[in-house]
Amino acid sequence: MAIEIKLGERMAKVELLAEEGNQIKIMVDSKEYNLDMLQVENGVYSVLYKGRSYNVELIETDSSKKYSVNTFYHSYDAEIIDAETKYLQARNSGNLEATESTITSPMPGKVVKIPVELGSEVKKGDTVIIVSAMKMESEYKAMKDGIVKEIYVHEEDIIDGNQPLVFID
Amino acid sequence: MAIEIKLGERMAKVELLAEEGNQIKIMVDSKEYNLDMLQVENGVYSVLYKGRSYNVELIETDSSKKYSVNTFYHSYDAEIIDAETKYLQARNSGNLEATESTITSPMPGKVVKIPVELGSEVKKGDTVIIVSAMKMESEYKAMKDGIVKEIYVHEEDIIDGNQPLVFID
Amino acid sequence: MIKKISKVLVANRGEIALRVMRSCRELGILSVAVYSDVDRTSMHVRYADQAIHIGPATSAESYLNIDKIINAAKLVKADAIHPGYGFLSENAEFSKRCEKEGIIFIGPTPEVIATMGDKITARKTMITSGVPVVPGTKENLKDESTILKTVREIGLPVMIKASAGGGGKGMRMIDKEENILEGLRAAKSEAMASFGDDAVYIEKYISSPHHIEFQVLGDKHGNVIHLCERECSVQRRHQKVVEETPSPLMTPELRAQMGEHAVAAAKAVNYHGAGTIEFLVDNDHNYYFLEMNTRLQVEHPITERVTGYDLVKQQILIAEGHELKMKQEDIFQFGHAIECRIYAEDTDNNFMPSPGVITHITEPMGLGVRTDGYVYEGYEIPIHYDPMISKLIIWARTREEAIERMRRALFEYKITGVKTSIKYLEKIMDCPDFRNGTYDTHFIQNNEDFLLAADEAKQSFEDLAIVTAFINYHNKLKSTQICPKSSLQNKWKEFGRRRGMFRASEN
Amino acid sequence: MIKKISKVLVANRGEIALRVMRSCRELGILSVAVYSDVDRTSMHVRYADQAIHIGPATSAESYLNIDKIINAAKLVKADAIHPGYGFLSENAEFSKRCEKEGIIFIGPTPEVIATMGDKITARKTMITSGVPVVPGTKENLKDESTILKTVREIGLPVMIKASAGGGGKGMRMIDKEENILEGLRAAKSEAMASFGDDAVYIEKYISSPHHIEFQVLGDKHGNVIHLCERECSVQRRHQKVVEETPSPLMTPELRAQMGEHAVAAAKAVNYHGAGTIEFLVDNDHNYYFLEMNTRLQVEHPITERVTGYDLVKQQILIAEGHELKMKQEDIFQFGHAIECRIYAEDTDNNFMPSPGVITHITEPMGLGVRTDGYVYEGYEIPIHYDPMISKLIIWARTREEAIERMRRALFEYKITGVKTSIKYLEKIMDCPDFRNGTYDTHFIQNNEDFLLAADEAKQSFEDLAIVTAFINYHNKLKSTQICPKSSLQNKWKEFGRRRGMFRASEN
Repeated sequence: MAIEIKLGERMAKVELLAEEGNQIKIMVDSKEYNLDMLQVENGVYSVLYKGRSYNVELIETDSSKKYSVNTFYHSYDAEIIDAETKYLQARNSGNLEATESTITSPMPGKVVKIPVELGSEVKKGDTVIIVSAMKMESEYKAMKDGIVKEIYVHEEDIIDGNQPLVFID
Repeated sequence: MAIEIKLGERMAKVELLAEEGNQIKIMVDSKEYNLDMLQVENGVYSVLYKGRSYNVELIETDSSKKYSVNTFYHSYDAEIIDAETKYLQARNSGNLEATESTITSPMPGKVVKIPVELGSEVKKGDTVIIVSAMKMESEYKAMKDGIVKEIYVHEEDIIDGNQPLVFID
Repeated sequence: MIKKISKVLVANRGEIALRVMRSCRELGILSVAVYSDVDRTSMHVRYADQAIHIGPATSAESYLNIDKIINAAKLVKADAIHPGYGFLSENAEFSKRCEKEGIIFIGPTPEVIATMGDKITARKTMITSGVPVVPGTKENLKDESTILKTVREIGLPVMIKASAGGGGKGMRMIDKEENILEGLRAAKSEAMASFGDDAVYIEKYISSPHHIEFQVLGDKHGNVIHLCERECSVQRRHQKVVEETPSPLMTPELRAQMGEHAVAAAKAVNYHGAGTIEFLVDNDHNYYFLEMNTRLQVEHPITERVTGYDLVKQQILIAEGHELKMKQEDIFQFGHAIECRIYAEDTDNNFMPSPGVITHITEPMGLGVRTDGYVYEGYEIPIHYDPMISKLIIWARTREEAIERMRRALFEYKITGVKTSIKYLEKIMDCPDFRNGTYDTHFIQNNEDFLLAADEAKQSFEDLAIVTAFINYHNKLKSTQICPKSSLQNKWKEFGRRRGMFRASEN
Repeated sequence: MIKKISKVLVANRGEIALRVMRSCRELGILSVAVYSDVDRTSMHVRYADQAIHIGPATSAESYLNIDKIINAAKLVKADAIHPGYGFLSENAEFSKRCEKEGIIFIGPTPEVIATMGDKITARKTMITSGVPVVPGTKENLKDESTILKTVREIGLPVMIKASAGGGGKGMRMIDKEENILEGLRAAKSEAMASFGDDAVYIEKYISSPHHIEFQVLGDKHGNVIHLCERECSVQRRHQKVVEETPSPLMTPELRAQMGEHAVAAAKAVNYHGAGTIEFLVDNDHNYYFLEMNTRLQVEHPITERVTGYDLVKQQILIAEGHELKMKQEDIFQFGHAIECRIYAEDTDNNFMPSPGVITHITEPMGLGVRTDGYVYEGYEIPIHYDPMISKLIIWARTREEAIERMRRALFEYKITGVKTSIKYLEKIMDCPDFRNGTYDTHFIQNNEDFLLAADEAKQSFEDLAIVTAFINYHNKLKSTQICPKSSLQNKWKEFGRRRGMFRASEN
């Protein structure tokens, strides 16, 4: 089994060469590793490599193919790039435009204020929505000039992270 | 839904009268309770009853119908008595004999010594097997006079709790 | 006269509610939790002897609603209310209402809260009592020529501050003569917009200021003592991040002097209960009264750790009418204590709050480690309240050992599911200015590059992260082949067994 | 000459391995775990910087195997070995082997271990050094008339003990003249059967004995100090259950006197490292040397808590060749500390061990609470080793407050999946003899009825237990209707969501 994993900007090719119990032999790009690897708690792995002991924690985000990975002191975002993902990527290529058009908040929270209306004309940098979480308010701004075409939420709504809030075109 | 639950020596009849979210109305024998009841962690329930706050922990033992239940300071053994259980009980009634014949250990451990052999004649109170767990050895004795008919394990074997070890008849 | 308290309603949530309930339990006092819609699963509800629902998530309709809390207290026949910190803890009206209803408010009288809550009145009271204050005006200034005169008397740089203010609003620093009037007008109009009150006052601006506060305890018989200082200069946007005691700046003489003034400040208002006198201190050991907090502070555990006194128990005993059992000369600091506040926030992304479900938590243990938290595995941190998850309080014989122990404890502290400030706090512990104890309230701003620097070792752990993600995905794919036969089975047992099999026989 | 240690192999497992690694980490020293087949998932493997597999579960083939441990140390180039307690910690041969291989053994020399390990030699050494010992013989007695004469000199009652013994084997109490010879013969034959050595000695039998021990620290430069006492009289079958310091029996004069003798005892063998001198003390404050433990004790944390010294760090500094930095006059006890040992055992069922999978754990937190444990949720406690799960160490200003805090912490401490001694420990805290501090080593036996009494309140919680079992079963039945659509989903997310749904919309 060989797949690609995207870690930040890096795209790594990973191939499992052998697996016996918790002993695995695995290739990451051109480097081969022999590891003793075991899930010891929910989402927590204990890894022994050349006698060194590492703890790695995994959190699934959004989908089952995206992880937030914590090693000792570092956090990484990893994404499994399998055939399905590639297909979706291909279909969405050139879709940067779409990303710029949709305003989202990376964290869950509560919509405090929407200072624009359907049909409002906005300039890049104008605040289009204000979200509050844990006593802190964040303003989200238009990433381009345009017209407010959709407002998916209402003031006082509780929202999820990464949920589309406002669409500008 | 009404079922019987055995708690120690007590057999209680339980009927769920109403359920809405975490608010439940339930009858235990002749007493009716209105409870706010919620599983907050794996096997841990928070219960509010007349404004009082209780924490109850459940551990499933052996089967999905037997629980060890911990309240503040107390431990109980509870068993769900449904149709299947009743059928099995009926089939096994008068099977006290069987219980006396089969030697088991209530805890997992390691078989240290089996001082009897197949065919040995034993008297009630004779040690037939010695099991060690956590640096402590326990001797299990014959509960009646008889002949050793089966020995299910070997010395040095790792055993589970409640597993049949020796059969005497 | 002693009035024994037998049941305390804790009008708060989160770690402080638990912390108060712990002391109640040790004193044999029953505790009552109140909770909003989103807090049914919160640990304080589980820990309390009783729990009363008081309304929706929005604080104004629950934790800040005086009527609802009083009603809850009457319902359960609580004879006292502990307000914790935040929420209604410094609300004079609430204290008054408790008085009226015959419920003991574990805190000062409404009059004291009102006096100390208004900055100008507090300043006046301190000046009258001989407690040094930052040079400046006591009253709202209107006439612009008077203002220019006053500023010249005090000497630039100065701060203009809103009387009713807080959080940096209605505040201006002026270091040039030509900016005085412009700054004043801006401050007044901001104060009016933010607080509906344009009263401002002028203060000397202290450069390299240290934020040092003194813990005081006063009983209802006129006895007041202090329990030494807390150094709170590690602040980000006026929020304390790390606190320690003793302060690296302190000398025994300065402590004695400031302590006397802290006691005088409390005595000036006949203070009873636990309170904190905040001072600004400059590098030359000049110190000035800043404000008084008429409640327990978030950082009170470091004082508990070095002095050994349980401050919540002291609050309760005082509220019951007991005299303080200890005298000033009994108080000393044994060793050194540091507190780190753990927030659910993304320190790499402008400290954005990070609510969510706690998927896994491992708390640090061992000698000199105290954790005061309230989250547990599977708990969802709500979006409506403070992002503080817990406080990590470390003690050691020396400051140097305390820093090493804090680093060790932060290393052990694992929280996943939400982003936390743990790594950022580790950076603070590594920062030379902090290690040397040569820092003031500009510490975070002065060390921003160091604290937010990307770690060079990051790259070397990339492959480890990649492999782990791969194996997790790989095992998930394998397990989807088999539909679980019986979801009636104990999940943990299954987990244990699965792991056992994986080790023993999977190949 | 100082020899800096940079990597320590910890030849142990469980909580003590973690405890040692914590201090290593604070000192900037790398730590190496060794583990047997069943300990791959053990926390000490996860905590260490390096981990080496050393063999099967059976201790003799792993943790007790000197060759394997030495090989592991050489493989990772560890410059020191910390033995913890138990296993090889008091094995003179192991200490000697380390010496030979050029690895620092963090503990005393082989000669000291040998001297103190043999009870008769230890007694002789103490008598020579003027340390009081229990009146009795030093040597193996053969001639029966000599024995009768000796017994009459000492006076009945007396104890006959096996020189090589332990655990109560080869031990007889004699309180009647006519039983002397019979008892002696029985003891000798039992000693021969158990230890292959029938050497015995005779001791005065102390009634109402207190087991009180002194912590000592000695450096390689001849300095020895003591860190006061630990009261360890709460014992069950010669196993300590609860320890505290200061001892309720102690007076400052007695402490000074016993402390001097403890230091003299250590100096008699040129002791270096951390060690413990155990004494028997009667109600009239007569005290007698019992034995010396040439290692860290399980209960060392209570001494750390009241004196503030990290004993493992002191061991390491001494092993590196440093002189002790503190003098006897620097040592004092601040407040009161109590330790409870939490075992995986069924206290209602003859204290049978209870290995198994930990399904859930909530550790106590807050002021004055320290937990030293090693288990975590999902961890399976193996059947092969000690049943101790953790130690709960409580501190407070006074003994009374420490007991209340211990009760509170035991209440908070929730471990499910295995049976534990927590409830039994709560009973001990409630027992009048313990609360009054009027107990000796017969405490548990004298209070058996109180400690094992069924609680009358048990019945009133029956319905609660029944309802919870019902609801759990009911919800399981409901959930089996739906086969999980995607086991790819994060289980915790699912759990959170399920709970949310259950709250919000299930009806």
